[in-house]
Amino acid sequence: MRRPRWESLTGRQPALFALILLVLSIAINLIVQPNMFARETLNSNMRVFLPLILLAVGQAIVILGGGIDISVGAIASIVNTVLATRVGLDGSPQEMWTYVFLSLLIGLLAGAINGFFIAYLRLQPIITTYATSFLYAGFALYILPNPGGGIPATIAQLYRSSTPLNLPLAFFIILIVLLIWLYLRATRYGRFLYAVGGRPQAAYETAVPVTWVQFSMYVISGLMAALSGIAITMLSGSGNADIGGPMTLNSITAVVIGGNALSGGIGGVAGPIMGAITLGVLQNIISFADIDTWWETFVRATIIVVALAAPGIVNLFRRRQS
Amino acid sequence: MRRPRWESLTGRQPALFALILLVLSIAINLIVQPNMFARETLNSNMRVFLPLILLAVGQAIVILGGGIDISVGAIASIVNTVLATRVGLDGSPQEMWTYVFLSLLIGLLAGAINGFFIAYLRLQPIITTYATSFLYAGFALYILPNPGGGIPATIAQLYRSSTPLNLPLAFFIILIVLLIWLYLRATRYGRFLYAVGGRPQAAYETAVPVTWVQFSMYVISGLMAALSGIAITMLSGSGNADIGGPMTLNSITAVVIGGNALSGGIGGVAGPIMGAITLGVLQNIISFADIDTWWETFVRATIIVVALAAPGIVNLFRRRQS
Amino acid sequence: MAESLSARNIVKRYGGVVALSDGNLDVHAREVVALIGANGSGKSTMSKVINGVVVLDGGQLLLDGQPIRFTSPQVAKNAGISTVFQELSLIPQMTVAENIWLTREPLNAFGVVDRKAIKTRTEELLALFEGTYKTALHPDSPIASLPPDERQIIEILKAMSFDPWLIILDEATASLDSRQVQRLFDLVAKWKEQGKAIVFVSHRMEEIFRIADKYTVLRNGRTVGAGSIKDINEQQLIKLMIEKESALGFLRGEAKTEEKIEKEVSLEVENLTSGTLRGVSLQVHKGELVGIGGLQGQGQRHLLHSLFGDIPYSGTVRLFHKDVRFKHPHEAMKAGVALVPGDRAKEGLLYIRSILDNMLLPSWRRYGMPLKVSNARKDAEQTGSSLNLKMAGLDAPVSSLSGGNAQKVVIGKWLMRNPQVLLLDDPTKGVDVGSKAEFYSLLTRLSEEGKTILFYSSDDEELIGLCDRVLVMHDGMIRTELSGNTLTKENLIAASLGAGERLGGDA
Amino acid sequence: GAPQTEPPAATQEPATEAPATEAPTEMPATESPTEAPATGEATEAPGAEGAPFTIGISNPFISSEYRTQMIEELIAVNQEYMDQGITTELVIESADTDVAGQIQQLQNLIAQDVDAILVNPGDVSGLNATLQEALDAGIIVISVDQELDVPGVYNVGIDQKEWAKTSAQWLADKLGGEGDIVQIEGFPGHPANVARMEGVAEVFAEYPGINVLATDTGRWDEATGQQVMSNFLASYPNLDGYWTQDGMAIGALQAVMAANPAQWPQGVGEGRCQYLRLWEEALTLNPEFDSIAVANHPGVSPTGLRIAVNMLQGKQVDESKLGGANDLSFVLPLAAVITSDNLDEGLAMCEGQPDAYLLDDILTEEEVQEFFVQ
Ligand SMILES: Nc1ncnc2c1ncn2[C@@H]1O[C@H](COP(=O)(O)OP(=O)(O)OP(=O)(O)O)[C@@H](O)[C@H]1O
Ligand SMILES: Nc1ncnc2c1ncn2[C@@H]1O[C@H](COP(=O)(O)OP(=O)(O)OP(=O)(O)O)[C@@H](O)[C@H]1O
Ligand SMILES: [Mg+2]
Ligand SMILES: [Mg+2]
Repeated sequence: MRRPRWESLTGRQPALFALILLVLSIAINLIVQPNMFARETLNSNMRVFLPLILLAVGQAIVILGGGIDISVGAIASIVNTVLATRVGLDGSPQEMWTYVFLSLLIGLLAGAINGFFIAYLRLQPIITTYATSFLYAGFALYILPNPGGGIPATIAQLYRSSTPLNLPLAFFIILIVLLIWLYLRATRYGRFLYAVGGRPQAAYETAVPVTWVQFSMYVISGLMAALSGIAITMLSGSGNADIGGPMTLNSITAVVIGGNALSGGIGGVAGPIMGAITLGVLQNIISFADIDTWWETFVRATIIVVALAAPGIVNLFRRRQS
Repeated sequence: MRRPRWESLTGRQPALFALILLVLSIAINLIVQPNMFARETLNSNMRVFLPLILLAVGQAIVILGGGIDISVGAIASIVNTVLATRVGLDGSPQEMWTYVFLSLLIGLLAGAINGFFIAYLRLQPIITTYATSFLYAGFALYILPNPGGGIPATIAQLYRSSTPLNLPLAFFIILIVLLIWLYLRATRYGRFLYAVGGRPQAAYETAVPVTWVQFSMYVISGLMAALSGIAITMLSGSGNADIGGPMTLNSITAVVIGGNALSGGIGGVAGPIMGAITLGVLQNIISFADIDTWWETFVRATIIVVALAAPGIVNLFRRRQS
Repeated sequence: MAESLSARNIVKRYGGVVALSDGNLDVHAREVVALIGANGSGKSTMSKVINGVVVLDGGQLLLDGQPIRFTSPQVAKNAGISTVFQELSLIPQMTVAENIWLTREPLNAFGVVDRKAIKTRTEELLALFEGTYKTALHPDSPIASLPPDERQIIEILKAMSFDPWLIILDEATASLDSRQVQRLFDLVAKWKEQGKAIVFVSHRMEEIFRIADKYTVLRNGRTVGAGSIKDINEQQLIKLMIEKESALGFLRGEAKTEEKIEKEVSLEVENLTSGTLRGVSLQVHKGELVGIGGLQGQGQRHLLHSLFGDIPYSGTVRLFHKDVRFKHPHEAMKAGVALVPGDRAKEGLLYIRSILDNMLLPSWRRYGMPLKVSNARKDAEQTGSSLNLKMAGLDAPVSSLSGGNAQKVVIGKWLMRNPQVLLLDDPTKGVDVGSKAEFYSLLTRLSEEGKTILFYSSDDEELIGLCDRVLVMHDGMIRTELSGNTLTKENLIAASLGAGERLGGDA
Repeated sequence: GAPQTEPPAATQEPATEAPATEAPTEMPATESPTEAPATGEATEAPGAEGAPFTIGISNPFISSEYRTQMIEELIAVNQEYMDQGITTELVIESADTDVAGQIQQLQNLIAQDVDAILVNPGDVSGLNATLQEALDAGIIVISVDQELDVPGVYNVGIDQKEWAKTSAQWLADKLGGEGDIVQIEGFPGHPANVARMEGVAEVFAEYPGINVLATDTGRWDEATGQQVMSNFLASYPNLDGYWTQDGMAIGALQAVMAANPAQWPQGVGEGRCQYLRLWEEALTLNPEFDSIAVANHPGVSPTGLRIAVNMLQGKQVDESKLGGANDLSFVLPLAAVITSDNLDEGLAMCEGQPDAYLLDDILTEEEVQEFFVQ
């Protein structure tokens, strides 16, 4: 009816900006690394990006629901250390699958602990998960004080080099996650999630099971963190109690670049996935553009600043004009 | 008129819980370290706590005004590297004071950049300062790529061992900061700060200069971060571009333990100061209680969880009862 | 002090929505101008243009005939204009005194706020409404702890404390009961004497005719009429406000017949007691529309929220002859009970989500798994139009709606559940006359379909015009029941003040 | 891991002529003032008979195999002394913390009246003033693993630059001074990384035929190292070699094994059992592959503990044996240099050790005596 204005475009498709950014960064990457879409390169990139993507999906759901989860990286670390110590470099595939299952349980439990504190005891999400991140990181360190251990090379290889239909394995995993999300969003649960993130008090007044939705979203985030931990273990083939830590802030960055509002209730999951890929591609660009090590930090910072601030600045200009 | 209930006590005196926690932790510290109040011990503790205290004060003011500042640690780092490289180990006291003055200007400028983006361009505080923290940290690294440099030992000594009136120098600095805050709070500016933190739209409609207040609080926070950077340079006597980074999250923790609401408009500065001291004392307790290395991380995490969660849990029980 | 303010051909757009296309308003000292119009016609926008909260996109403001630009609220404040905002401009975390004097705190020599002076002056202001609020209202009370009517009073006192020459009252009476309204009108009379000008926004015709000297009517962002109130009557005013004269006749409902009484009892309450309620008993029949009246805060909302499972209570509640005790609104909803909350600013709405999302939130269950969104959309459209909802589209966020239209979304989302028992907690606050009429006919239709409706309103006219019976509450108890020809304005006021027993004789 | 009281072997010594023998003569003059606290200590605490001594440890970073092995070995070596009644239980301050936190650690050690402090500094100069206070309090301070510039503080460690040069030299030789290589470094700006990269640059500067195509940081992280190497392999399929350090070497080799390019680059490894085992596995994939593993061994710390105990017992340090930037450093020989020649020996040393075990060497009491005036 009316011509679509930028405002309504970004308002209804918050992921639009993420898409533009992604396309842009892929274009630049193609310049510095022309063989980027070769099967091998694509696969080696995607398998590296996948752990962050999975983490960002969980983070996106929590943020959508009006929370935040600072402990995701630590949960991934626990899973990594458990797999690396219990399966071991010469474990059997069967053992591996048993412990993959256990890992999911661990993620579930860790998420449930967060959810319990936040949803039932009504503690502040940022503080609570910041605190539990210490606990979880400590626990990972307790399981595996020193980097080491590992999973059987054959299984790591499975993750590293499977390319069904000539596409990276990671594509299929992302696709499955996305489909589950699209289904979830189209259910009542999805609507409740947006409602709780929009305004929990109002949702509560409308008899949305707020406590339960909040609890469940931390469980989902724990589960995604566990998946991320499994992916990173497959990638590195070994254990390191610190492996997940640095990924937490990146996951939040990915979600924000992906167009979700940190205050909750706005956004989705496709945007954050694109955000996570963008972050990875940026890393590639920096690495291939042969930027001097000292400038790297700077360039990286500037790119992140721009990526984070750009939607706000675009909005601003729009506002000024109208 | 009515008997004071816990609710109204903590509501009006949000720092009450911080006070209880502080007294408790000091009591425990006294058990494990009986000479804690000896002049030397007190001084050596307070001078270590001071940088975090100053950072927490700035953070508290921003959080009161409804914002958050993730870049404070990086600002402190810039100041540290500037002092360490420009003054140098054999600089003159006069040079030192010149650069202390310059440091304050740097803090002011960094805060003003944050404030400009947030207040005038209306970007999200958490994202903006997270992004500028990269820039500032990169800048600090640019000034001083390798740890080193320093300030004249005599000046460091001044900070480290001055005990006027037999009290640690830090006491007087804290006192001055507190007095300035108490004055500020009693002025119109103080009211504006609480109003902007409480409901910016309403404040705007009431003709409170919202933009200006928001801008100014980031400037204050930048200034406090610069003071913190000066203090930590005096403490360590040398430069390290990474010195401030880990302090940012601690400053937020201190503010929350201090009873301020992360959503803004509630709290003060005395609570966060107590919160920062509590964090330091906890560190002492853990180190004197002779806890096994591996358990230390765990114990530390648990104590922080409890400290952070306790007010919420108390509230919860109160709510259940009523 | 200025003598007059004029707004000429004001244009104001919010993104793609044109809130004002040709707004005109003239107001002079010593007069009350009623600014009227349907929900979303641009009244609040006009107020915000005049007080500098929004910057106009076209047109001109004239102060004493001189063009003036209001670029911020500060500028307008300095020009002596102050406002009672429809959505209030109070900071919940701050106290009554702090809120009232914000930006004008008396300072001592050191620039320190003089707390004693503030307190005394606040007490003086509070005295103006003495007796109409609970005794706990005190200069040091935090705003967050106050009920809506007391907040509204503070907002009024705050606007007044600027000592402006022009006061804009944007639906300042919507949350007030009749006694509080009377106090406000006494003040307005005094302001007029002092040479102040007043812009009065209200949807209550009776109030407009009581205090206004002039009127200005907005329709779809355009001023379509202005003049002296003496020269116009209610019907003419309404005709100016709304394009179609739908259901207007219903406005003053004719006396109800007593035929419904024979129907079965659907809701029975015995000796319900909670914090504020001191033993409430009542019976409502199927297909009956029962009103609850009384002054603010006599336990009406407590009663409704207790029935909805929101507040714990003792006593018995029987629904369709079965004892129930809802522990959570969820259970009440399952049993076919719906509550339309009143304080829309606080409860009810997800401002950043779409109108569609908001309307359907309680009803998604009906639309399967995965949800059949197109069906839901159709139903929402239907409910929206039955409530006369003025919106850019179902996907627009609720934050883009005018106050009254947002309230319609609150009502609509509960009606969409098709409840058997409908509890209404002062639902028409700020809803315009035309929409009210549609809403009333909707309620009547529902009750004719056999729904049980319990309807609390702070608007006495509404209770009298619409309800079969009115239960008047005072101090946590039902003091009086009015129906048939005892249901008159005089009786309602008398009963509200606690003069229950003498009633029979009065009629 | 089982504490290693019997050092693996003295056989690794040939690899390094300790670069410790410069300017031995001028030292005494400048050293005498700083000697004072140590002697003061000796007289206050009545020498060897003043035992048992209490020794404190300050360590600001815990989650690395190096640090864990270090702490375990410290406890084990201290146990020997405890059994002889020379020392008491160690006072260990070990936690992840920042500069202020380590200052607090040190202050707490001072407050607990320890006789000596072994510090693994998290900052090259941020602790100076606090360490000076410790010296002033008559405490013997020894910095391990990181050379400090505080008169009176002795340093114990290997020469990081020399350590890096050893493997860079090997790579240059292996490639015959000719070829395309890439470098994966640790944290840019970290003193150890800076020293190492300087050494590497010095070596390669002598070989104009060696062409460094790119340098990236692997942040001393195995997974990052792997990713960086994967990227390099994708864009430079004809690499001749790579230089890297520590745990990143494992990631890099894994990346090579995964990519399995037509021509494998020769690469630098690390002296850790996991690497040696991976190397062995890599040889099954491509027997042409060659590598070198030089350990940066945690055993320097327990050696430092032995030095501290000797000092506490009143023995005089033979200043002429000291080296480093300020001639205040006990420069220890590299623990193990494993090449294809002695890979079997290396694997034998790893027998029964966990993957994380770093090839190690703790000087014996007798070897330590070499540093003291006889
Ligand atoms: N809760 C909802 N109620 C009504 N419409 C919705 C709701 N959620 C999404 N939509 C509609 O669906 C479309 C896409 O929504 P949205 O922006 O959430 O995409 P998305 O699939 O979540 O994207 P992604 O997953 O990135 O970010 C929009 O037109 C939006 O209006
Ligand atoms: N912030 C906003 N963003 C977008 N549209 C808005 C905004 N505020 C108001 N509008 C639109 O402007 C129009 C006029 O709104 P306004 O609030 O002035 O109406 P009103 O006459 O005060 O109605 P009510 O009687 O319901 O309070 C409405 O169509 C409304 O949807
Ligand atoms: Mg989206
Ligand atoms: Mg309005």
